[in-house]
Amino acid sequence: MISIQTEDFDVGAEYEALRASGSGTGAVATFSGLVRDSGDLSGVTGLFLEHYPGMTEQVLQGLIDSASQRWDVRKARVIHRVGRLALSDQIVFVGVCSAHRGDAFAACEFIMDALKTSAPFWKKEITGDTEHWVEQKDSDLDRSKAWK
Amino acid sequence: MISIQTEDFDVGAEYEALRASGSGTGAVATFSGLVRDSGDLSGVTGLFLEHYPGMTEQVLQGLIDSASQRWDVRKARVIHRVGRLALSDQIVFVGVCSAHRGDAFAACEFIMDALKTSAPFWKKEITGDTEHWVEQKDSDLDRSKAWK
Amino acid sequence: MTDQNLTVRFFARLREELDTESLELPTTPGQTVGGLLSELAARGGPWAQLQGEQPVMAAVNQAMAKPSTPVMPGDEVAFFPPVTGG
Amino acid sequence: MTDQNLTVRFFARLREELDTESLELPTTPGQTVGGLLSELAARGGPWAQLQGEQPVMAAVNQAMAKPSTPVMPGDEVAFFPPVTGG
Repeated sequence: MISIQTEDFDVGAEYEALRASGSGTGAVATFSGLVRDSGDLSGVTGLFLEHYPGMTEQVLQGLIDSASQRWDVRKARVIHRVGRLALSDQIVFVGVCSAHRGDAFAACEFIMDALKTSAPFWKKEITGDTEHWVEQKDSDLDRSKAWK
Repeated sequence: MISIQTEDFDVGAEYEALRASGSGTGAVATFSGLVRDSGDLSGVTGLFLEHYPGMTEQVLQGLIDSASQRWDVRKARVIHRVGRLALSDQIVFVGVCSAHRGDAFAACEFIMDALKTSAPFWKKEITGDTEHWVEQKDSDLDRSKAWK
Repeated sequence: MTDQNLTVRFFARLREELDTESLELPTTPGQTVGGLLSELAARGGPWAQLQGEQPVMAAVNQAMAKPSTPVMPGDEVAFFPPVTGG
Repeated sequence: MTDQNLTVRFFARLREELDTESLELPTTPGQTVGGLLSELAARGGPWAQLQGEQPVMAAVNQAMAKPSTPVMPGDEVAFFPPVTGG
């Protein structure tokens, strides 16, 4: 399931929902991304996140489908926030449950890495009264390519 | 921080505690292991977990220390339950927060993989009135060696 | 928008620097994403950056596209900087 | 336990099959983990499995040990099957 939303989310509740995916589930891996004080700039006080409505959901569903073809995925959940976020706010959540831990870790990390380079979100860093559109990192492209 | 306990744990609360590790934290990766209906045997109805008190805590602290030397680890948490567990119960939790997602994923997965082959826990599968000590898996040894 | 036109959308830094969220353009036979990009870049000023040093990504009907991807009447084409979510 | 003895502990399947949680044994000079294992295996019956086909892991003073690890008076030695937690 995929949600693009301005509201915050509750990782505990998301985890409990993933966990309740049947008695064959042995592993739940989750990732949460938070607004950090240093990105392209230091002294970041907030972010603004823009996305391409419609396309974003399709891309994310495609990533879950790809992960489900490569690994045992019992349930997968992606939440991404958009709009204005403050320091330490939650930005993104990816949770995967599987029979086995290797599959849960791999699918969760794959979805996060692929999201970074293929889902149409754009981040603007805010530092006091300056704004700066974040540049895509070569390291993110490398991580994403490593899954091919 | 490490806990070996018979009581259940609350992943949501553990996540919130990890997340509150400062404004440099950009990534939280968690893993939870659950009692699954098929392990060495099928139709598993529960587990019994034994450990070596004292040694377990030392080994787990050593794994957190190793992870902290290899990756940016802001905070790490390991919880492992012992005693009698039922189907779908939570067995283990590993959570790591870091500045970067690659470090959070790697440290979390490393700790779980190394725990599987070096922390003195033993699992007995219960299926109705039969009991069976679980055998160590070659695949677990392989995963653990891959981090060397 | 009529069926003979196509919609072009811009996001993030491009949207801001072009001061344009979307355009409706007539289609020309044999048009491609790359051709459309050249046509828009030829407007000059901030539009020139569509063929400048900074990479521009494209989508047609909300799926990632290449310069050679054909563009048909009724399509939704989008141009945007490399994505930076997560 | 006196300082001249060592404590040997057993866990999991070994604990059950040997029907023994712990032993106190006198130490012999130059004793190693491997030597101790041979000595115990020589008791025969279920003890023979300590040198059987199934691998046995060892710890000395709660740290993983090898057959060559020396065993001193006062040490806590443990034998157990390969671990299966997580």
